[in-house]
Amino acid sequence: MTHTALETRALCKSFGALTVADQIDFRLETGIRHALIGPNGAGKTTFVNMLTGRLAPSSGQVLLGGGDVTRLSQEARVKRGLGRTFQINTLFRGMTVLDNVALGVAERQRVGGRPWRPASAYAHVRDEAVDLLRTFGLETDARRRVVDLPYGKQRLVEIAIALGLQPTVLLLDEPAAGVPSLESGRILDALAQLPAHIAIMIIEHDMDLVFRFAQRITVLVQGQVLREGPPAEIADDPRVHQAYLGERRG
Amino acid sequence: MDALLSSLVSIAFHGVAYGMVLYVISVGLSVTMGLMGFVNLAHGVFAMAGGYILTSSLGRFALPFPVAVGLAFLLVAIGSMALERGLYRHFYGAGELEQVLFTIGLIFMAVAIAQLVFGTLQQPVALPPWLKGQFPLLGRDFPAYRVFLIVVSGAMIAALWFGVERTLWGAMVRAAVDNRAMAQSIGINTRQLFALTFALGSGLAGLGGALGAEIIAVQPTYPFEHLIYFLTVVSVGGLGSLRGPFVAALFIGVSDTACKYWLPQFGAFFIYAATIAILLWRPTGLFGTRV
Amino acid sequence: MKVARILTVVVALFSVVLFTGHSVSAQTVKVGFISTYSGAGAPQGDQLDKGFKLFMKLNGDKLPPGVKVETIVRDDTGPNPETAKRIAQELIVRDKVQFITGVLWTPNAAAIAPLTAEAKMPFISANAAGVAIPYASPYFARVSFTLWQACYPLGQWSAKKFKRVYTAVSDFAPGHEAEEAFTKAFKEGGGEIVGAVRIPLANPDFVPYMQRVKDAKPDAVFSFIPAGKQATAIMKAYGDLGLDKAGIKFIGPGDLTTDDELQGMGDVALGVITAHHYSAAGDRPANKAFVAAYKKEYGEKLFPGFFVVGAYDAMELVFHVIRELKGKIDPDRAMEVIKQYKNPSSPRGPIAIDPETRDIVQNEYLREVRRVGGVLANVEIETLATALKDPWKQLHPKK
Amino acid sequence: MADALRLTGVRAGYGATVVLEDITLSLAERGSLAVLGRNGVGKTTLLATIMGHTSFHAGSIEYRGAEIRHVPVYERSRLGVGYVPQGRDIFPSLSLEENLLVAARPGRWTLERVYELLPRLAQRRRQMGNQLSGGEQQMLAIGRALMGNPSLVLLDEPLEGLAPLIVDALLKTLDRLIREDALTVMLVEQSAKLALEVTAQVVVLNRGRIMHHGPSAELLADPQRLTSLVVAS
Amino acid sequence: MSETGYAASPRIRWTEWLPWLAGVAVFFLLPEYLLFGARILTYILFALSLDLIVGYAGIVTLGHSAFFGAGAYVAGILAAKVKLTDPIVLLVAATVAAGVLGVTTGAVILRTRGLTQLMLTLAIAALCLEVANKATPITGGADGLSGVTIAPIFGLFRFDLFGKTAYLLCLVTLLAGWWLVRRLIYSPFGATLTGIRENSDRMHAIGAPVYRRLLAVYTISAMIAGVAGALSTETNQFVGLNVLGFEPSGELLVMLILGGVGRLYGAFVGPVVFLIAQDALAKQFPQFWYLGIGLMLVLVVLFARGGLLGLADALAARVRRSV
Repeated sequence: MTHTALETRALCKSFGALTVADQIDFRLETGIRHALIGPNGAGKTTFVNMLTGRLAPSSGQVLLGGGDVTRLSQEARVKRGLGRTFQINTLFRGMTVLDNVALGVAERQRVGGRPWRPASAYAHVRDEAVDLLRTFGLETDARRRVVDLPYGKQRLVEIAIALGLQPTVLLLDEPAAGVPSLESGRILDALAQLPAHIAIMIIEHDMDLVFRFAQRITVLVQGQVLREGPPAEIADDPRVHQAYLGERRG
Repeated sequence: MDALLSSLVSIAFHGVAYGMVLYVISVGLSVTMGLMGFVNLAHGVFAMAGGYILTSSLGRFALPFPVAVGLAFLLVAIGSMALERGLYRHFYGAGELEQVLFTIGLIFMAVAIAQLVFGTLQQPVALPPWLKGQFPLLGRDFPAYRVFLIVVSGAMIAALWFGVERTLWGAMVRAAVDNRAMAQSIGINTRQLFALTFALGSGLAGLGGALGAEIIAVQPTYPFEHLIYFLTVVSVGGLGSLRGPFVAALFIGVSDTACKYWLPQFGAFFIYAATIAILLWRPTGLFGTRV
Repeated sequence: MKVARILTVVVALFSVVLFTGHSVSAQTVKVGFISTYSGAGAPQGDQLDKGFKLFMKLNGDKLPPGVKVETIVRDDTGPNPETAKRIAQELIVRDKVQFITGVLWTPNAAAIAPLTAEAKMPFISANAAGVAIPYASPYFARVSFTLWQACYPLGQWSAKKFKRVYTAVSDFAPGHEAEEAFTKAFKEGGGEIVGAVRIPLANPDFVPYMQRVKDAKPDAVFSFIPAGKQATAIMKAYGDLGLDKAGIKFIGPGDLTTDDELQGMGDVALGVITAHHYSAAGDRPANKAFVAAYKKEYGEKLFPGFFVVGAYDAMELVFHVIRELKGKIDPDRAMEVIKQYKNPSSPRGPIAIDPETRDIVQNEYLREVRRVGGVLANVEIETLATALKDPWKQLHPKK
Repeated sequence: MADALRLTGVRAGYGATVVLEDITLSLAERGSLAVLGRNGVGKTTLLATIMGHTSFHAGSIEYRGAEIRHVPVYERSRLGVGYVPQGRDIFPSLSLEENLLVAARPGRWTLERVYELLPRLAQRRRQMGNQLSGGEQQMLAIGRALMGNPSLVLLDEPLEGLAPLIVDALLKTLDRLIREDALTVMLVEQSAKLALEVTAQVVVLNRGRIMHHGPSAELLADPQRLTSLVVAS
Repeated sequence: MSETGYAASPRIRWTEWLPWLAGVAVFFLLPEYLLFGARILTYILFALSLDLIVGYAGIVTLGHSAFFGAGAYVAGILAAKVKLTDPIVLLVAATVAAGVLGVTTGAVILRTRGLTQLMLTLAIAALCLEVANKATPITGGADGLSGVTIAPIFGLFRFDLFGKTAYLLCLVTLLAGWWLVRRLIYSPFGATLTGIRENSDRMHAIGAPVYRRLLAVYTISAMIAGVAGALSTETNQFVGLNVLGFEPSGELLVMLILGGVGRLYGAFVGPVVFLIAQDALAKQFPQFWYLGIGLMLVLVVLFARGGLLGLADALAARVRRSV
């Protein structure tokens, strides 16, 4: 029996007269790699922002692990197991790689607000962060500041931070965006190594990556779910082709 | 009843005169902050400079009043352009803290320079005879200069609004405020436009400082003392808007006057409380769209 | 860790700056002069400074042989008692001065006074007029004035001229004193106060207040506003609103129409009636010489106001003590000399120190602003009181 | 004759992020080029780079034989590069007519001609930019680009989200511009077939690199290849 | 730069004891300067509190004097009007009062950003000033609050004319404040503050309660500023209206920037240099003093954004490279 990790029910969002999310029903099963694709302006970013709680939906529900989180803050959702990466690097640029990851780990371990003992005394936080860096081959960069890192590695740090939260659901927003092709192999390797029990939703334009990685695909067009299914079906669906190739209807 | 009516008329009249001056001084700040995202705490320096130019042209050089006002605008605009080229532009990309510190530094320097050049005394405004005395209107006497102030500021504001709302130059400015990158894409040299707009805004501050020298006394600590009023006008009104600061300036002018008239024991308490309340209610100001 | 090196340097600097010495010969008398050189009160402070410097220039060498005077000037940055107290303390402890003088602002002097009591430091106010300050320190003496000295006689005089008066004063201790003194005398004389407003000290625009006065239609408005831009501003408001044309007379202590600010006020000031102890237009020979010396030093167009005279006379008193004691300053002996001080030819006329209260004894003149030789002047039209002691202290003797 | 546009070894992106790598292409005067590829492959970035909105890391951009990589955006516009950006970027606080007028530069295209070409705009000339429908905004964006009398127009998904009728009208316009008006056009379009129909040349991007460069007709005639290039295998 | 975070050693380096050595040395070597020294120490504590929010949490404020003033007035009013004169009790009372003011105003201003936030800090300080100005019976209004007498510390150490007691009290309080701030910035809490300054979006995304953390640090900072205010009251035995003005806030920012923001010891270096320079220059050239500060500020922001300590670091780095 599969278990639904993340679900939306009739999720809508309008800005004035403009509807950017229209009755989106979406299910992300536990342990599944699920890709969200769609042409530009399809509403992917809006959808993700509603999932994470940056944006309040106009109507509809967001359920995380079966519980309604529609009204919860970003922080509360993270505490319930929702992790994410950003399309554009959103790192603590002036801090070290280690601290970037440790900040997240500390929040998860509920020690982020401890004001008295030195941070370095929380060895379990640091060790966990170092372990994470090791999985991504970043251990030698631990003491470097993020801003001094090549872009590809920065993207890895982004993923490492999210993993440090030990999410049950991980939203990866274009993890390979902007990475020079030479370095992108690394990202793919890292994605392949992500723990199997995490439900992963990946928003990605790179179809190679999507078809290599995803077990299911949802196609979003103009704020609506156009199609949902396994990659093989999606690849053959004429409507998807149409959405991408722009064959004229009628 | 009559007394109440008469006091209402007094308050409205003086409040509007004060508000108009505040607006002419502050509107440039609203535009530069909105257009360039620059927290220019030193805006009052331009107003003070305008005031000094007016008082010295009238006093020391005995120039005619209109010429003095024109000079206040022109010299401040030119001076501000030099400052913009020389200093301000280094801070366009910088953080808020840097801009705040830089402009506070400018204020400190301006205060010291004003003290060295003009001394610490308040500068007298030698008004021409036709602006002195009272002006009878509807059976009441109004101070002639304040009537003049309202009329001239009103005309200035109308001209400014016409310029921004109805001319091609205004359309270009609005385009640059709306979307700087796109404005460049259609061939607008935004940097130059900013420099000119900055000069215009500062020039207006100079003009406001000159016209308002009778109401807001010209002396070296001017930029410090009135900073909060200028900032309040801008932040309550909303950045990058023309209408917002106008409403805010009139609101401040009238309510400040009313407080002094009726509740002198409360001082400026009401203004600050109202400012805080408005900013909490609408963080982007009454007519603003962004912070 | 570079912080180390930096801190070392800082500490070194600290020490160097602090150690650079004060090698003072035994015969040098150190006088601390506190005034306001920055901030909103700087114009008045500048006047005080001019009086001080003028005295030093004209009389700085009138000392017994072998005695030298070293003056240490400090800036209290305005009506800023905390700073004033701090720098007075520093003058006493660090600079080891033997006199403190200057001090523009009453709150500042009030903050300094207790300190001088503790340190036994002769403290001569060149301006601060707060009426109760002498009670705070037995080492305090004053050569300036009190507002009661000006406003009480003015109230008595006004009661004979006006029936209804509106009072508008600045909302701080001197303003309250002026209001109280005038009101008391005016009411005793049978007048009616039709309204009273206290105006915040930091106030850019007086028009709303004066409009209120105008709407109340009194015979006169009595006002105390600190001399300087505030007084000029209220005068403007008075003229702009046409109170003069409405037949409302403007009266007050001399702070309203100080001789230096008067030219900036313009013709609205004509006819304003004030009571004060000094006018640059006074025709005493000592004053004429004083004004001439001032103009020679600072420019033909400038007039010395009461600040200048206050500072000048304060230094005169300090030098008098130094001369009497031959440069060997003992606080208690100094106070004895001060209590006996009399100067028949101050620019303001004869002055003396009241040995009881250590406050000034002087004449009060009623003046009217008139145009004299093309410039505005406070013309003394009447001597309201001669050898007047502070009326408040007569009413409130120290128990 | 010099090419209208020639890119050589261009590497560009946003800040440190590299989006385009080693882009080399050329476009003849009066030529037309479709830029295809899936989402996020760098099509928009390519146009933005030509316009000067991105961080340029390496390579060169020649416009009519002159290097313009250091020329500021507004100068490129004045040199004759017109831009219809993806989000249309109409100025919301300007009226429709002002939106056109701020871009005006002397030449054959005038307010009258634009209104003649796009009569719908003439009817709405007094509306503010933010009161226009999507289709109107799109037409306005094109009209605005024309007002600058460009010799090269960069069109980024000009048909996106438009009703079929309007698409037809716009396509006709586009066609006319390319054939009659001596314009050089670079067109990014989601609808590959539409784009290929109206252009002479095509490049297909993938992950910021050029995968394919050739005549449009050829690719249009080979649907299989088109699908493999543009969708996925 | 003092490096913090999960890999940083929190051990106090020997160099960090130097300021305290200097502080003690001054007490014995420069007895005439103790009042001045007390003032410097007070300002260091005040600057430290500002550094916590400006340097570490990245909140720009123009109204920090509100808390200094609150502490100063509460201590002063209790001493002058309520006759509660024990200096330690007053310090505690001031801390609590400033903390309450900090948490209530922080709850409001931390919901906003940018210019609005800047404006709110300014308006709140202006409001406090206006209240103090108008509540003449309690605060003394524009005349200042006089009649403040402070009892000897523990009934033993009288506040003397030379400021010996005041100096030591300031030194010990500063030591406590420094210890507290140092612990804070080395703790996980401190690391999250830096995180919020660097990227508050990301802090939200890792599940950190950003607003609560900011409110916490804002309140702590307010409390420390309040202590500094109370120290100033106890040293001066007087409270003037100007403690709440815009100028102390502005000057404090100048001191902090001059020393170096977000580096703990910037708050030490800045006030020392600034106040000594002020003391030396303002005496010699009172009229030029403002010009000097203004110029210094512009130059620091233009050329030395790390302040004096940053400059020293850069110099040291260059020297090391050339060797």
